[in-house]
Amino acid sequence: MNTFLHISPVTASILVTLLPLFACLAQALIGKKSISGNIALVAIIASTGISLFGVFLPIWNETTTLQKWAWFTIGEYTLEVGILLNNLTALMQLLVCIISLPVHIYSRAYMKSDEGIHRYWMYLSLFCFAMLGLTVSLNLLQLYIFWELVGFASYLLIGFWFTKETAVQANKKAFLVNRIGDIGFLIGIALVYAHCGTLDLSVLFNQTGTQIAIDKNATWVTFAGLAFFLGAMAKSAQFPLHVWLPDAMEGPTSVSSLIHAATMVAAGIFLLCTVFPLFNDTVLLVVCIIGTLTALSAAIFALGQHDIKKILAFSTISQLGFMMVGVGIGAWDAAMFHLTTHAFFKCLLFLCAGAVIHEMTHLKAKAKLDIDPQDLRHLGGLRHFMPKTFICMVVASLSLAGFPFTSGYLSKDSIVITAYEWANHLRGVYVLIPILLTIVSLLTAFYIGRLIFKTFFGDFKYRSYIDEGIIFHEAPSLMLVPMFFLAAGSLFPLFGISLTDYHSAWIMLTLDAGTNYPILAQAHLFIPILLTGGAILSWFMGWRWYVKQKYPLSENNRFVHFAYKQGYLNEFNEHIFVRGTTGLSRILYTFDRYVVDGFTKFFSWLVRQLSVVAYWFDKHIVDGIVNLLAGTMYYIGHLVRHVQNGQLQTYLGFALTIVVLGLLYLIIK
Amino acid sequence: MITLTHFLVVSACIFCIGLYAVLAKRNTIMILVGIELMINAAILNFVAFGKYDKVNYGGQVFAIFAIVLAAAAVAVGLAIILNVYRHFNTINPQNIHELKD
Amino acid sequence: MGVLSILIFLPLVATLLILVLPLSAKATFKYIALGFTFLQFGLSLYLYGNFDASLGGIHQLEAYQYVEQLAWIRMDLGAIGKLEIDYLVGVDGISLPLIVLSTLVMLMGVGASWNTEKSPKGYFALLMVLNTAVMGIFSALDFFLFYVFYEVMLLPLYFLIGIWGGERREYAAIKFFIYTLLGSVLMLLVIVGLYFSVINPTTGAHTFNMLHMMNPANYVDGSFFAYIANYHEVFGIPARLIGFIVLFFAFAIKVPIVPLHTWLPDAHVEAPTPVSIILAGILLKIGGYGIIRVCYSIFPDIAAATNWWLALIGVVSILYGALNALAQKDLKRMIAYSSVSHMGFVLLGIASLTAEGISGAMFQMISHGFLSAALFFLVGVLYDRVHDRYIYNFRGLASLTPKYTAYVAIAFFASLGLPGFSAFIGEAFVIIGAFNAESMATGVPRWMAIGGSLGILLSAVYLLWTLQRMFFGQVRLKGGLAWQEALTDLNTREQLILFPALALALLLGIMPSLIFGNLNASVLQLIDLINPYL
Amino acid sequence: MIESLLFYAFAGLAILSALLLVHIRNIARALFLLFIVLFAMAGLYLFALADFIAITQILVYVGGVLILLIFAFMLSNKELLDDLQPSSKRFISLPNWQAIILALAFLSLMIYSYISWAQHMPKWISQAEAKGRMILPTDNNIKTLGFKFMTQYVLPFEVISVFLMMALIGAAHLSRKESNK
Repeated sequence: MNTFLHISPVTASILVTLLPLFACLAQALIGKKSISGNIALVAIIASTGISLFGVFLPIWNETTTLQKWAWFTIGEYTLEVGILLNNLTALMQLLVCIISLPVHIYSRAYMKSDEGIHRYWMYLSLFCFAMLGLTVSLNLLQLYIFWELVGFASYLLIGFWFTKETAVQANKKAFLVNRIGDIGFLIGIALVYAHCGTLDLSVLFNQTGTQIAIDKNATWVTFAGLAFFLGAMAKSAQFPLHVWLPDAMEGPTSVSSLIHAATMVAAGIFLLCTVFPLFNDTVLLVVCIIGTLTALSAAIFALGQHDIKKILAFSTISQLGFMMVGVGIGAWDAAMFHLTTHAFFKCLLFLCAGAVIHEMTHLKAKAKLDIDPQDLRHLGGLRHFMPKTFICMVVASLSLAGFPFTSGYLSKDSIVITAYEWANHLRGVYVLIPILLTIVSLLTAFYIGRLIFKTFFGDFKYRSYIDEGIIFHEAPSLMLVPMFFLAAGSLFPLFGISLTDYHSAWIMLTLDAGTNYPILAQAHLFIPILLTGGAILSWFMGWRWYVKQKYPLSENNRFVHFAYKQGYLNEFNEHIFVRGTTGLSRILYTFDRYVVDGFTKFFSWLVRQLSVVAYWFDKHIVDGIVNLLAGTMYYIGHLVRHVQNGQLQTYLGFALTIVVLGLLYLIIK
Repeated sequence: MITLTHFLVVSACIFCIGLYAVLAKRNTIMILVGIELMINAAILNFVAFGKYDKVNYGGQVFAIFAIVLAAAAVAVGLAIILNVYRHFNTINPQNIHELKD
Repeated sequence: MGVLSILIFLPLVATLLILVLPLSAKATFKYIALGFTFLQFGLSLYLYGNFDASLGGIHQLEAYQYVEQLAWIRMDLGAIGKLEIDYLVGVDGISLPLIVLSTLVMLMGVGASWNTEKSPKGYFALLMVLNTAVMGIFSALDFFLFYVFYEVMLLPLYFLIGIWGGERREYAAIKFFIYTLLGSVLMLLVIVGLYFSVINPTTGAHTFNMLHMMNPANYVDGSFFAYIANYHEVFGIPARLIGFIVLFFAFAIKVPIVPLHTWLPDAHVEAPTPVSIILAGILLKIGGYGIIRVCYSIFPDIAAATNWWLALIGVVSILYGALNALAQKDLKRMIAYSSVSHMGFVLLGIASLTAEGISGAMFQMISHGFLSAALFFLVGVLYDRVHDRYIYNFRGLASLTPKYTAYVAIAFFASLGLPGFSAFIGEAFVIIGAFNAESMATGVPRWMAIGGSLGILLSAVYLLWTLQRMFFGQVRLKGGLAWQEALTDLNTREQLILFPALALALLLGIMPSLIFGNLNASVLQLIDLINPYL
Repeated sequence: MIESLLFYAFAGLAILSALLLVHIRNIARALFLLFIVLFAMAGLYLFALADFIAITQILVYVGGVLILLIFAFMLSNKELLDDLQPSSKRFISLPNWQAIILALAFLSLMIYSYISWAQHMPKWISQAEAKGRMILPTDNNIKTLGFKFMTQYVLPFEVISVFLMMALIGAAHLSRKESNK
């Protein structure tokens, strides 16, 4: 079956993973002498090729294969690492490659002439290595290792411009919030290990036949599931651990597109799909609720943002919420489908935004303006200057909004419709979830419409500068080519021949999660119409509001403010958790210094005082008695010595005294 | 009637005054004066007792001897005092304590 | 004379050599020290290379390797019996990695002392005496011998801190000395008690042999520390329990645990950089080693009964140390507190009484050994340049000293447990072991494991915060331009010292089997020793 | 009766003058007081029927000793004239009060012994009283003394004259200036 490369899929997969690592190491060794990024580019091209032909094609819909090697033995347990290749992992690895490749190309133009570019390529390769490794890990601990490594790479890339205060604050925040999730993941691993005695995914989830029986109703399963979900929550920016993602936009836009939109943040979804068999109903319900909450809150927050990248970040969070709901309702195939389509269009959105920012930064530098090039309020009317970028952006936006003919239409419908079916199956308040999702979909259309309208329509405020001769032009072709490629990927033909039926998309067909909720035929008909119609309606409203300047809300509207401030969540965290922790630490340090160490000091003081008392006793009592005796003797001797003072009168006096005494004696006798 | 005891009491008083002068005075010449007083007290005793010795006249004879001796003692004593003053530049007996150990 | 004895006494030869050489040859002292330490490192690698990983050790003399046994003191004490003290040294899976670690850290320590100006003769002589003592502690199997080495270790350290230290060195040195001495005096009490409770089965005489002490059959019936029919009580506490507590107390001071840790920040802050390196890299490990080798092996029954408390102390140390580190403004003090936190993992792992936990604890000790050494060295580098360690006095160092920042970042990420580095393996397996403890019914509840895992988060908090505050952002230094000029990047010697430590951290993170391979048999044996009492 | 009064007057004069003598600070005045004391003593000698002794007292003492003392001062340094303040603070340095106590003790002791002794006088005094072998106011004392000196006491007389000469020579020798030093 593998005719392109005469290597086994496993070897190919290892190659795919390791090539970026070698690129990273080579870049690290060469350092500043190589700034072109050719090494990284070559590595990712090779990886993509091998991944497509050497791994994906032989594995997809064909076979599940794995290979393991003993890593080390601890106690009696031998930890084995390996490569697990099945539909899910092969798809994920390919996706990462395919998204990485255009981003690499794009970065050549976008990051050109940055002085730290050699570090950029190094970090980017490191990220690719970690992300690719993550996708094919066999062992949960191995997965965890790559999981942390992508976080680390993301830390490095967010803080790429490390002299920028906001950037270094953001990367610290990102890493720490992710650490919370990591702890959850680690606890999950520890629980699985404690109860199943193995961390091997193939053994755990019956992919080689030897399954370990897991009683799904056991308490520990719930806890383990929630622990894994905590990990996924942090990585996939779920409410309330999403706070790091908007801040992470401080990194270069190319990085945001790859890491914080398409791949790394999807790792949480991927993890949940991987360990899906472990989840019981309680956990899935929690996943569902959190997913819905995230989708809703992020969509609301997106409405109030002015920063073009932050809108996209919240959009990402919101879409990740959709995927979470997909997992929560058991349709993890739909989640993966949405993950894939989302990777394309969201990456494209970021790249387009990057192109806009790129040009705006140039303008800012040339015209010596003091503006934030990412701020929507400074943009407008750009469709005349950047028509190709505008078209790409529109395609991506339509896809995000779920407009027919796009991939987003298929994947989003798959989640929303399955959610209706799921709610219909369970009845009751569960129906709230699909309704909320529908509302979120409409909000999505609205906020992305707002983005488009404010950026590309209306008047350009700085036209005067362009009239003066400062060139403001379309993005360079090195940036446009990857964008066109992704735009093509955002349309429906890549995923299926059917325009409307998501069930016939090839990803859905292969990754069949086996959800068997009763099919609601009306849902398949009405929901797409509702979503599309609603989207058009909201765009019309947006058109009127933003292009025709008929904005109905005042600047100080509380709702707008609430959305702009992201629901005051950052402030809440800052006050409660950050200040709480630092305050606690300060209190504890005071406690340590004055109580714990104070006890030591008190003890030593006590001993010293005791010694002083003992010394006093020794000096004045023990030695005092001796001194008293000696002193008395000395005094008497001194007294007698004075008799011999050499004075005749005194001698005479004494003699006479003796005579008197003698006479007295005689008389008395 | 003046009895022997009268003389003795007077002589005792004079003697004790002399004794005090010898013990307490801070001037060597006054000590010498004190000694003279004591010698006079003694002479008074001599003559008072000599009243009862008509045979030998010992009291009065030795009174004469005592007067002569006192005169000689004063002469020698003054000479010594002058020498002491030259040597020590003081005649305060308290400052003259060569005998001290 | 066996290779182990050579390893132990080689530094003494160096001491003699340094003492004999005239003061005019003072430039050679560091080369002598370096040469001998290097030789020692080579020897320890030889030990490592020829070690048979399948043998367990712990309580079986035949399973120990490189054993040397010589009658040292034999004295007929009449009615009390015969005094029997052996020169008994040997190595098993527990001590081998620590010996290799010690020789490596010593090498780093000597390298870090390269610029010592103040009376190098005394300095290097003392350093070598310390080296001998440390090697002796890790290889002694006779309790008396162990105690002798333990005491010998104290003296050079006292002088090294007290003479070559910072401003408040006398205070710190005395605090350190008194604390440790308190521990060793308590240990002596138990040693004597054990001596009168245990007899050598072959000669019938009382013995100081630790391995005999680990065998319940060797205890005299009705003796103070006897296993069965022990009616001895001190303040109403059973004798064996009090013995365990006292021994634990002695070693816990060294670890150190909260609340016996206050000597550590002071000692570290005042100690010169090489002594800090040795203190954190080797001496803290003596505590953990002592708990495994002495407390757990000689008192397995009590160990099984008290591990809940030990784990609690471990968790408290982890969280308390980490939170305290967060509050620090002095970089060195922060790292000192992070040591408390990281050593808490050791205690938690040991107390879990699972193979994963104990192996993880051992691994954590090794990893913390050279990572903390590297961290203290990095602080020393900064302090050498500008004589300041106050975190808020620096900002944006990354722009000035990129290499230094890279090393710091690697060391920080390694010690906050980034996968791929050794600390991750140690901490992860301590947590996994602690979780596993409930399945193994060793009595350590899961909430403690969760508490421990919070320590991983907190360590990331304080390390990243420091990284952000000191290294990132725009350059802003308290000392202004003078500092900017003084802050040169790492030189070759410094890189030569740092690189092996960090490379080793990476190597062990990727190939943990280098340690686990030799450790497993011994750890399993220890578990077997304790298991019957669970 | 008048005889008794005169005796008491002389005794009182002698004692009071002597007390004033030891009390006074100025040495020149003290020496003049000594003059009075000596005169009063000479008067007392007369009551003891020793007229020659009284004359000799006046001649030798007042005419010799006292003049010698006064000249000794006047010829010597001024410091000799100054009263010297008690300077010592030492524990046993015999300050005035101690000397007074000692002197009074001695006095009381003597007076006590005289009074108790007066009850039983020695035999030779009572025999002399009984046999009337006492010197009488009518006796020619000077003649008897002259006889006694030349007969019974000739040897002590010679010895005392030689002694007197030695003393005078010695005094002259001592008081000469030692210029050769």
